[in-house]
Amino acid sequence: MNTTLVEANFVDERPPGLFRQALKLRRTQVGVVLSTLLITVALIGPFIAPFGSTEYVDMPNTLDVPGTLLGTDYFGQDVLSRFLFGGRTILILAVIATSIGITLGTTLGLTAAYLRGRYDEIIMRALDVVLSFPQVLLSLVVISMFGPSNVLIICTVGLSTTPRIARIIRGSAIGVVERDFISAAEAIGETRKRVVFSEVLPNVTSALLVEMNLRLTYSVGLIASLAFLGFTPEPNAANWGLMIQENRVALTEQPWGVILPTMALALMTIGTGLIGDGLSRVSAGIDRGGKGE
Amino acid sequence: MNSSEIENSGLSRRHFIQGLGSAAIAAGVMSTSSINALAAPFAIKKGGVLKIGVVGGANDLFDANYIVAKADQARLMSTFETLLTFNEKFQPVTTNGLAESAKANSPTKYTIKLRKGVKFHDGSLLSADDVIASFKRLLDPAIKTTGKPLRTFLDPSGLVKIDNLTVEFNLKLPNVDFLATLAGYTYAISKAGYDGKNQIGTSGYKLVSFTPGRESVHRRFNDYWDAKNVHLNEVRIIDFADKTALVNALIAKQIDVAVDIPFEQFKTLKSKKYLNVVENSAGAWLAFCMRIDIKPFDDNNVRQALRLLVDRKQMLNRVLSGHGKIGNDLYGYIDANYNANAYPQRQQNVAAAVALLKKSGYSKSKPLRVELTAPDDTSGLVLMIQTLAEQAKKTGGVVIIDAKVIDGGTYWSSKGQYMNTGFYTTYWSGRSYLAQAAASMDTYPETKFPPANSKFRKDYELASGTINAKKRREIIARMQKEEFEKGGYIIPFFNNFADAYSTKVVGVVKRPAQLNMDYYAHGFKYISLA
Amino acid sequence: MACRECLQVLIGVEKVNSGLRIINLRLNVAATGNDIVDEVNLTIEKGRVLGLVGESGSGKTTVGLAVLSHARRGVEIAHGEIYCAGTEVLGLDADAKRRIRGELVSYVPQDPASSLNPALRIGVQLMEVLEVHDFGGSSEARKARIKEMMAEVLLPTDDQYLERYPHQLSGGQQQRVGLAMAFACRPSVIVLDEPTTGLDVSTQEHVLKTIRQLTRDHGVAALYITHDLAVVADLADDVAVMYAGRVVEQGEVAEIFGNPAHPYTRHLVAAAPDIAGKKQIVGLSGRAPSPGKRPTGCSFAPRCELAADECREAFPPNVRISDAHSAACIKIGKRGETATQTSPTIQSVSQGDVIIEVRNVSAGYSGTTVVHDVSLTLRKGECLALVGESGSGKTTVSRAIGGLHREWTGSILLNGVPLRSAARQRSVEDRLGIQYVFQNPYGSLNPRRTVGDSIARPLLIAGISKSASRSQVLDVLDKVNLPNSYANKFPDQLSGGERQRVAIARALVSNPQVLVCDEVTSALDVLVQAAIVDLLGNLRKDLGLSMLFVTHNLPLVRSIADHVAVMSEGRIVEVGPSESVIGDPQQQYTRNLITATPSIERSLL
Amino acid sequence: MKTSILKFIVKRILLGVMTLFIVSLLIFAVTQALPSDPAEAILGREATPEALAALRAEYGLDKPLVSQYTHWLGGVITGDLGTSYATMTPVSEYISPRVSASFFLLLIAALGSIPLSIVIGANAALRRDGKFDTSSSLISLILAAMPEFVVGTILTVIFSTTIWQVLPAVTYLEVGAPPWSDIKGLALPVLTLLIAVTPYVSRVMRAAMVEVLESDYVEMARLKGMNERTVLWRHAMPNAVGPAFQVIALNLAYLAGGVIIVERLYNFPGIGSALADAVRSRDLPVIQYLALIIAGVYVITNLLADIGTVLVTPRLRTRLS
Repeated sequence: MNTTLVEANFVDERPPGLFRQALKLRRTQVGVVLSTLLITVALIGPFIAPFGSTEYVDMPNTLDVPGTLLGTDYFGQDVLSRFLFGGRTILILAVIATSIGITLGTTLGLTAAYLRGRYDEIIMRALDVVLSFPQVLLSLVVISMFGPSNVLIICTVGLSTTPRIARIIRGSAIGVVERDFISAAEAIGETRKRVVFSEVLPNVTSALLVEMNLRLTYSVGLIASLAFLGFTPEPNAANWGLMIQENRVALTEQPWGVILPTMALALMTIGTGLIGDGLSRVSAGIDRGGKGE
Repeated sequence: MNSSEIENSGLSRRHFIQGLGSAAIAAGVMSTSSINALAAPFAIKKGGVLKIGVVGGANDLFDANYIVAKADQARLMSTFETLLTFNEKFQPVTTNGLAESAKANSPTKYTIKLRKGVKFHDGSLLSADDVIASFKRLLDPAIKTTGKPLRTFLDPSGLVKIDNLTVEFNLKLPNVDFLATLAGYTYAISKAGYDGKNQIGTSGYKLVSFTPGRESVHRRFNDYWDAKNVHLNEVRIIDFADKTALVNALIAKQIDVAVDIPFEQFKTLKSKKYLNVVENSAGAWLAFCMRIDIKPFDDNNVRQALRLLVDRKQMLNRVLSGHGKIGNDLYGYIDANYNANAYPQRQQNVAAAVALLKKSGYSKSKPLRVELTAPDDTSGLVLMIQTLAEQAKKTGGVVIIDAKVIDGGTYWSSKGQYMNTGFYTTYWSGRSYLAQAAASMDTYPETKFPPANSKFRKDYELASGTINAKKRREIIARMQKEEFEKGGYIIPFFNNFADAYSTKVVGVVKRPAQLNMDYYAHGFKYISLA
Repeated sequence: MACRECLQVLIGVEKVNSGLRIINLRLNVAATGNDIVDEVNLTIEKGRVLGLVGESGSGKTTVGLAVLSHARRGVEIAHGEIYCAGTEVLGLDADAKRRIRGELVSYVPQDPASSLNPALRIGVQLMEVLEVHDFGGSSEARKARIKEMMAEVLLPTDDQYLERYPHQLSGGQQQRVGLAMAFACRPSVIVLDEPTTGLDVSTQEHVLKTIRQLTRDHGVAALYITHDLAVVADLADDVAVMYAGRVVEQGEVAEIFGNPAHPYTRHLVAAAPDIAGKKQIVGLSGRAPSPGKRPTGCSFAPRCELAADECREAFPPNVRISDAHSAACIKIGKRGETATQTSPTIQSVSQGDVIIEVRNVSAGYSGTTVVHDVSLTLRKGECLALVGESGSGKTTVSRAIGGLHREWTGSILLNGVPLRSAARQRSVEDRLGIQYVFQNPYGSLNPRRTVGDSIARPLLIAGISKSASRSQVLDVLDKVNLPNSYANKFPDQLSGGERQRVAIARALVSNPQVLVCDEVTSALDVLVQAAIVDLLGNLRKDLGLSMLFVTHNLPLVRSIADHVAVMSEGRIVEVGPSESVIGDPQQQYTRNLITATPSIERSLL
Repeated sequence: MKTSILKFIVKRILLGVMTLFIVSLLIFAVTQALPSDPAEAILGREATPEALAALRAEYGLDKPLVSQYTHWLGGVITGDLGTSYATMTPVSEYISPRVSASFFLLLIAALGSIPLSIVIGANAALRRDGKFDTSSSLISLILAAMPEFVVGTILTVIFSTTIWQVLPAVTYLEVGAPPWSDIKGLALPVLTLLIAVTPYVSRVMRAAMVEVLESDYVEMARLKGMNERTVLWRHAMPNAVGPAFQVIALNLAYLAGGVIIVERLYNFPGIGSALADAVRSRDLPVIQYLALIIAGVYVITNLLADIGTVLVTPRLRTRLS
């Protein structure tokens, strides 16, 4: 037998990463455009706002105020400026909260999947307990205990997100853990930590990405909902979620105060949702065409 | 009572509601003003169910002598009646009251004669014993009522039954405002032996059921003493947790009346042809309290500087969309002696404020940094502290106000920010100058003003015993001067309130009143559904 | 199209009105229009079995499904005609297609476990075929037919059995149900898609027997798709060999195996191990081009040692070799050097020192013992094959040796020193000394790591610097005949054979004394399998490795191992030198196993 | 086989009870940490120390936490849930009508959303990447992206206040009247909940259906000549609903949280608005009980989902025997 293998000249190029593949889908593209747009508004908004975020402009809920584009809000502030200021906080809160949930959830999910048996049972049961409180309820009770603060909102949203992520990650990690390369890693003496984080974790990134997106969407909604129920750390802080609540009463007189942040939140969550949808479609292999032979 | 839940304050959980104060000093002469006893200019249709929506919740309570929120007011008014009521000038009158006549014998002795044949909802007749029992209840410190201010000048032993329908009130301290005090709606008369649970009053509608957080149902009481003015079959007082839902329900015609509508919806509701919107003002006020015994507010320069810092017009606009009157750090707006000294309106004067502060050693490098708190259950106060913090920025860093919103339960508790810290917020309903001075001095010493040995207290005692109106005005002017110059309140404005109701609802008189719907039309009298 | 007539003459149109005829069939990838299969012409007469062989990806299943006028998602039938008992099926409307499926032409799928609906009782699934085609006219007749079919596939006919769910049946039983279902409506044509893959040899033997019986008795034309040449030789009357979407050679079984004409066929035959004789199997490098990447000329040309320029210009025409034999090659008759079967046999290098000793090992899973008191000896430089059917416990033993299975008692000694049970507890030397190569190369490499990273991990753990490990990685890549550039590739860029080479490289990088190979070739095509076996043989020779070769593939044992241990139900039933155990088995179990294994040589006799 | 299913159910119930027990511990611990003294909350800041002490004694607030907990838990089991601090009425009397009202709301929303999700999901999966799939997935994405209070606000503007005045803006239930007495008033709350849940469940349903439709046995069913309807309903659906059950259960539990917002929005007299109210007024006995009920909803729906999954999955069902 001739020794050196001919390097086949038609070796498949490496299939592009999940995100790149997803980017080929129209929905993902639209999602990226929407999210980028809204994130841009949130980040540079404060710099282009014509008024300060809490600056008094004119009589509240007035539509035709000279010098403003969309009039004043419930507290006599410029609606447009409030809107431009309002994305940053909620975005940062949601991102941090989701990150906490992702980190904890992934760690617990992976650990449960890898260790199996009793540990798995204990971890998942404990998470079940947390899961049995709806997110709003949990946040409501905890925040009412300590008073609303950004840190607390981040923590409760993050913690209540944890079991949901852990379940998903555990689900997809269980399939990975069974695969031989995990045994191979164990056989060469990799530490448990390394096996979990550098062997298993990279193989659940698709599920993780999809879930991250979904959870970010929900976190934004949840933080906004808490504001709706009146739980917000700084009243009158420029924040899209709070803005809806604040101006909701005057919806008929100054609709922009509700329409702008609603649209922004919706487009933002639709954007991330579309990305997540694209990712999940690709990761499920749904749009890859047929199974072939 | 504090009727300043400007918006969203449905549950204003102040656990210590003062009796509605008095206004004019109408010592002796009781005119039976007949503004309510008008001959209806419209055809009255009998029967029907009136649904009124009001912000309330599980905290709803039902008591003849205690309220927390608007929902409780509505229910109290629907079931219980007082001896006297207020007319449109906030003078005590017998119209709609249980007293046939009231007489001031001296600043310490008042005689009330009851109407004949007034029946309680259980069919028993009203007698002097019931009045005495009701006031004993108010005077009992173990029972949660609004009777606390009474206790400073009245003892149970001062309640004397003259005959079955006559009661004599012997005060331990002179109080020329006493008849107005009797018109306070929480000083209502319940049947002797009332325990706060069995709601048996004398009104035109008797209670059928009450479910906290949901609704109460009141049915016409046929033996009512003024039965000809009771038209509806039933009144339902329905709770709403959310003001927007309340307004939506009115717009969707699910309820007939929305009590205390948010000003944000004012225009919209006014534009609806099937709705009436009525705005009212009764001298209720929201204020910043500075404790004159706590640093740095023990320094009058600081207090005056902060008063000069406030842009009152802007604050009124921001907080109430302009629905109110500018204040001048003096209470008692409905008192004929309001601003008796005719002080100029305090305007925002940042330069003067900074100059004052400089005297006390505050500057940009050593700024006056203070924490200002408001309870989260009263959004008017929340907006106020934010506005003030924003306005303080005009000093360019000499005054820095940290506006903090505190959970209401904590804020109002005995160890909370209220009354225990240097700089916080409060709200009051309208009452006469002297009544308010008494409340702010002794019952609820929010600012600890006046300081010990101050002439202010002596003047108060003097004025309370002075029947001569002109003389009293002079004394009050002295007191007001003292407060204007050294007091601890910043009173930026007096707030209005508004109701909206279906055009089907007829009989609600538009006149100055301290409670919504013209004192809930004194227990839903006169009201009918077209 | 021009030579339609001549084709028809070639395949004898007049005979096939009752069988299956495929004419000039082409299927495309719907999205790109690239051909998956093209120019497929096949004829199967009534009562005959045609074996369609080829490597995975060659288009066998696509053709098979097209016979039922079905194309999977993303695949479209471009053109062609398929006659089933005289009916052209590709042109039928949707409703007519539905009606012929299961009635005129039926399908037996590869994996019965996943092809039977887990939520439905087998009786229901059998009944519904009859019902939907209105077979028998009455419910009683259908019930009778089901019993009849169950009897024919040698399954119990009682109602209780029919009440069972698929998962309550063994693999062989599931496949019999599949057969019963396929034959239920008495179809004229049947497509069997690797129906015995994944079954043990003894089960396979029974299923094959049933298939043979049914096709002959019912006069069905059967298209039997498989990659296993021995099965074809055993079962089929005719063979068609597919490569990269084309039929490259077809003819009667004896012709194809006795006198393979196409170079590819010759390679296939050369690579297939045979139980009947000790044979040096020969592999072939490279892989078949996938749709869209096929060259203009002969698809096999890039791998063909006979390829000339003309082969690359156009696809070669079908050349008739005999009445029952044709091939698509212009070099027919010319023989390349690689196809010679004269390689030296493996030298027996036994009698070295004992390197691994397994003493009275019993092992199990959560309390259930599956391995009973097994003792084995592996000597230095020796290859010991551990064979047995699925569930025999062979993999459990090998995993225990590799430190991957913890639940065992007894002792395993490496160079006379007892080993701890879990790899993590073992010393670095012990760990490095025994290396494990997994069955499935698709699962044993972390898809998120480059080949180089995967290979380097054991070195890094052992504390070797990154730069030093790099050169060792390249070194072992060289040993497994992979170019250096592969170090930067990810597993999904590699073919199965290449992945398995990487897995072997990863094992070799630790300089092990023992290589435990767990069914390392069972997921691979026969050509690749041969190449891997060849590689392992060379490594053993060059590096003096000892090897435990776990497999269910008896023919392969002859080609690779010095000694063999046969396992059954957790016990070793027979041990000895490969030649003597397979050539002259002493135990009944081994004997049965050997007889059940299909063999090309035996079939051709 | 029957008894083993029974055994499985009993085991699951015991597990659920254990979860609830831990939940109850947690609830108790958390509510103990709420600021402000319940005794003062009831009596007001003017209350004398004697009165406060008397009230604490009456409610057992002066006892050690452990005995407070066991007393509370004992009460929960025997149905004596204590007195609401806010309403001063027995908790059960205050909550019971609200529980039935909310359950009715949830039931209607669930009964609406489950079949709706299944139909949408199945149709989208069947015509994958077709017009229906694309549009339904897009619409569901948009709807799922909006928090309930936004959806509710928009629905109110559209259907009851500003654009068309066809539906009630709030749910008005007379006290004592059954929840179905104001069917029209339930329209918007139910619609809001449907919009909150259906998109997610239908997407999961679609994914499950897609997977099943890609399976060998569905292909096999087609190759057997089964018509599409049989393929969908007999072969695909039973295998798709199993995994979907779990998601449906999770979403029902989510609904239990969603009612907090929806009930406030529509002034619906249910447990959600009671809970928001109780949190604001620090009404510990009510918070504790409601949190336990809502957690119980989760545990029970999960239990049902597990049992449901086992019942529709023969492999699981028979493995038990």
